Amino acid sequence: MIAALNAALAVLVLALAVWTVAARSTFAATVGFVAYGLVLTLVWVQLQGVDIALTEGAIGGGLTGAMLVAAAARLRDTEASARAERPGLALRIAAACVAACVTAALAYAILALPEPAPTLAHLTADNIASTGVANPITAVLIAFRAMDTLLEAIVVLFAMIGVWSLAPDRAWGGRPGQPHHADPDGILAWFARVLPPIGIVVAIYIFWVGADEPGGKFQAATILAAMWMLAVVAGLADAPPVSRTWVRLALVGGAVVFLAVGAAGVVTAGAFLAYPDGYAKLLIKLIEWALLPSIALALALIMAGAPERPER
Amino acid sequence: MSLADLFTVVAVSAGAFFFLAGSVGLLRFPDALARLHALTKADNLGLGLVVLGLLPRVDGLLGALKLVAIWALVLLASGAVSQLVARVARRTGPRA
Amino acid sequence: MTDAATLFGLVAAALVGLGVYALIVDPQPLRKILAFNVIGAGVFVLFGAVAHRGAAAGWGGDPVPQALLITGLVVAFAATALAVAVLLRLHAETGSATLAPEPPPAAGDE
Amino acid sequence: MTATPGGLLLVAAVLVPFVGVLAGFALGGRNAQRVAAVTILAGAAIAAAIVAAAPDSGGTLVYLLGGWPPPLGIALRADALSLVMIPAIAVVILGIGVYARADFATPEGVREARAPLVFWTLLLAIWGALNLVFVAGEAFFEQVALELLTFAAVPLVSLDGKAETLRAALRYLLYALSGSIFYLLGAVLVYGTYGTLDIALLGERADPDPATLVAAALMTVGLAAKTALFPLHLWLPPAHAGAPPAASAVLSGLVVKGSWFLVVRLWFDVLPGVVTAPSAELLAALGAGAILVGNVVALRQERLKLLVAYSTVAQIGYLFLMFPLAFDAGAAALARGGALAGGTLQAISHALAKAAMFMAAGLVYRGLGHDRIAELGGVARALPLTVLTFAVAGLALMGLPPSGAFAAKKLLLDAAGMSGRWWWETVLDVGGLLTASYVVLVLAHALARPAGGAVEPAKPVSRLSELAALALALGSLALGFAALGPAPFDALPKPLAAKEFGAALVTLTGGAVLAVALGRKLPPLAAGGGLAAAVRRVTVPAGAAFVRADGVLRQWPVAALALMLAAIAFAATMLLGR
Repeated sequence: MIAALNAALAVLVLALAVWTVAARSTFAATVGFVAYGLVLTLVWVQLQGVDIALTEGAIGGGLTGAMLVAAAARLRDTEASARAERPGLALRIAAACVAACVTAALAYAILALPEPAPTLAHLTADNIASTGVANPITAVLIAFRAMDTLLEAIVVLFAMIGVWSLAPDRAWGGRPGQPHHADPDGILAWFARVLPPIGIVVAIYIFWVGADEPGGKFQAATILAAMWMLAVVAGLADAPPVSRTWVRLALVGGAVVFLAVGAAGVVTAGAFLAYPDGYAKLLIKLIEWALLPSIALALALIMAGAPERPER
Repeated sequence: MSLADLFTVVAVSAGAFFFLAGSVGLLRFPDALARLHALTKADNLGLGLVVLGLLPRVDGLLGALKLVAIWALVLLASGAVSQLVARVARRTGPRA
Repeated sequence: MTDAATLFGLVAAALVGLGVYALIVDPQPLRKILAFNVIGAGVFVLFGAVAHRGAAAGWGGDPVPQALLITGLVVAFAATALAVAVLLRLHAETGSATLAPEPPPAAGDE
Repeated sequence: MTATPGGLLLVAAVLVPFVGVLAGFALGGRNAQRVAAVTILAGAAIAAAIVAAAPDSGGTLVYLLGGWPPPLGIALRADALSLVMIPAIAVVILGIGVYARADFATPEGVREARAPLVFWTLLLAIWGALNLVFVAGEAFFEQVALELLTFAAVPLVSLDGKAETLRAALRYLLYALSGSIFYLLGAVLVYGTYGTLDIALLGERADPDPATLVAAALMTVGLAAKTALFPLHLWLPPAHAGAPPAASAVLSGLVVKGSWFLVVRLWFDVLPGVVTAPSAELLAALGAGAILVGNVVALRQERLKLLVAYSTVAQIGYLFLMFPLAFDAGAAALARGGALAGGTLQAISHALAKAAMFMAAGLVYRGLGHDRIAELGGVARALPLTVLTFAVAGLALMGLPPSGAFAAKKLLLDAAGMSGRWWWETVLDVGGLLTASYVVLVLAHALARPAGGAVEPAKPVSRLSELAALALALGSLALGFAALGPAPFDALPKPLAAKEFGAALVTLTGGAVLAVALGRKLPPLAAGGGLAAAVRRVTVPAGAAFVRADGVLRQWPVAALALMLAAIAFAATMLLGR
């Protein structure tokens, strides 16, 4: 039964990938990609990675998908001219051969992976008690490999600076994206009023259980960002001007707290990003609480795009 | 087979039928708005019937509430997303 | 246990191949970004399969690769966001969205 | 594995620049530049402290983040290679920071301007990311470091917002991302095989089994794509030529060294026994292709910045010549030694000289309002320091004594002689000649009489910027005095020997002949014009053929296909050689 389900999932994933690659219209391809992301969440569940399923659904399918769909809608008028650039048959055949070679080599390598598989699960289990959290992924992300997570927060910030850097000079410091208008009594505005409170509760729940069960700050931050975007699209809120001091401080706040806790570890626990005995869970919570708003804001501003409207 | 089992089978099958119908509509309908129409049927009725069918199978009120909450959340989320997609579709013309 | 890992590992290999094909032949930058994400998903699924193979200590997967995956997903999102932003700005600036380079430098001389 | 004294300095080397990014970004406006100035000084001090701390730690600094030892935790590790790169990069950053003060000051009357804020924050970002590349002890961590580097580099390409630079940035980003996804794919296979990504542990465990071979090929080409190793260089010329000069200096001098460094890490430290002699020869053959095509196409450019960008394509090629020379046939593995020392020295010399050359090109552009090589006449009189910088950087790049590239070449030639691979010697010599040819060509134009009267600078150039560029160029030229330093450099010929000057003269003369034969437009020749015209009837079409070939290779589908074919070729050669 489970094997049949897995096989069906595999076929579905491959079919959606083919659709994403081969669909004639780019808009249709992006929609296919969103579906691809959603089906992948099921694959993650089958691979016993519920944390990853949540992240994939939120970031891989959700945010990335929304961004690509919106971009495809904006770029629709360029599609006809781009088709003319399609390479000739010989090149397509060569590409197909090369792609097939890559797949074959990978498949060969995968089948040759050693048995039993090497794992760090035992090592994680032996050391997880000292972190005070029960979700091993959270323990890895914010204790054993805390530097990864610190850099991850910085990566998001760099990407956002990169997006902002694309602003026209005259719009620098202004608000990102175009203003959205919607009927204030319309159904969209109604959704934008009803959904965010629920979304915020869900986000905080996912964030809160992240210490011990699947969930965590990135998934929660994505939901928060999505709720905010909904309000923006419905015309109920607007993106803040990027020159505002509070925006800047809120964006760097999470990383600064993380760095401060890490640096304090040098004195109190003998190593950068180490936590003194007994305080690990408290400090981990502190870092996560600080990162949540910063990441949510950064994700939301990345989605909003470069500043386009100069402040008057 | 008890009455509750029968109820589950009927309701979940009916839900699955709406999912099938929604999927066919997604593939066959001519434009974005019509496809959305088909999809929302799958969400609302299809998932609703599946949840309804599963209700007798959960133990405790909390489990039942969770199921209903899932349905309600999906309704809200898909409603909002359908609105957004419809806006884009209206703005950029009828194709795709 | 490992059946699912092997199955989805092979699916991952196919996803990478599909994405590679699209990355080479599709002229539209947005489709290349999509292809990058298709390959990325394949790589992540493979990593997930590797994690699942390492299931032990009562967990369904090796938590270290699972944690790395979450980092990888976030990095891939950031990459996609930056690429889409550059593409949209290019479109706003030129009205077109093509990667075709400047016309080939004239081969003539003097 | 335990931490060593001074290990905390490695954390500081990475995080102090990042803290500078956060502070500059949060405070905004002119503060970004002030923060950058302070951070650069602090970072330089840290780099010096790291070098000073190395002897106490037995030459390798190690730090365990969070106190967790690998494989569960992540180690930062600075070996001899890192200990050379960190201070060298700090010097270049310092030079670029001084140079860029004139270009990226926030204008009067504005609280904050886009380009200065982005430049100063991302300059620090690139520095932190590079230091992370140098000290990261783990393959996944390296990938995150590389992504940080790419995300910081791409906005610098399109900093002026013109359509052409946006397109260049997009090509760069997409190609670099393709490279990194293949690197990640390889890393996944490695983890699946060994259950760790720690470089030191992998170095002990790695075997040439199927998954490792596939992984090695994928990771190598992924990194090569990010380094723009020929024929995977489609993105580099427009990206490096279109960026503002200070940004070009960062991109060409520093950023490509990050992914190159990881190739070295991968081949020498992770997989020394997995790579084979044929695969090392293949890597160097691509380098030889880069030297030939990059240099000839550089010689055919109309614009100075594009010439310098193509010269970077060629210089990247040099950095890959050391791999077969470092291959120890007896042990069937790569060995650290003279060849690696030569390659590293070359990377540093290029970082200094190439940054200086782009800075000089930028000053020429600023002074004249254009950078068309054929119209450079009189610029030597108008901007003597800048032309001197270009000349000195050129001498350093072509490997004349006492430059670092000269010493590096000697180290490589020694290794080539020992392993009987004489053909790499030819490649090195031809490369030096070709480099000499375009330097001579540019200088001949710059020194020529202007077409119409004296040239006045269209805009004043900053003297401080000129001096910063000159300092970097002189630094590269003086690196050959490493010969006075410790092993393995003490085996070098003393750079000031008479014989070496004879060789230098030959290089310069040969370069001049090549410039006459292949140059795009020649300044008026004093003598021998008829002969030159006769030669050029044959040689110019040959040069044009190189340009056409380069044009074909830089089309996206061809370059993407080349990426995959290179992966297949590497996998095949790694199988072949055992």
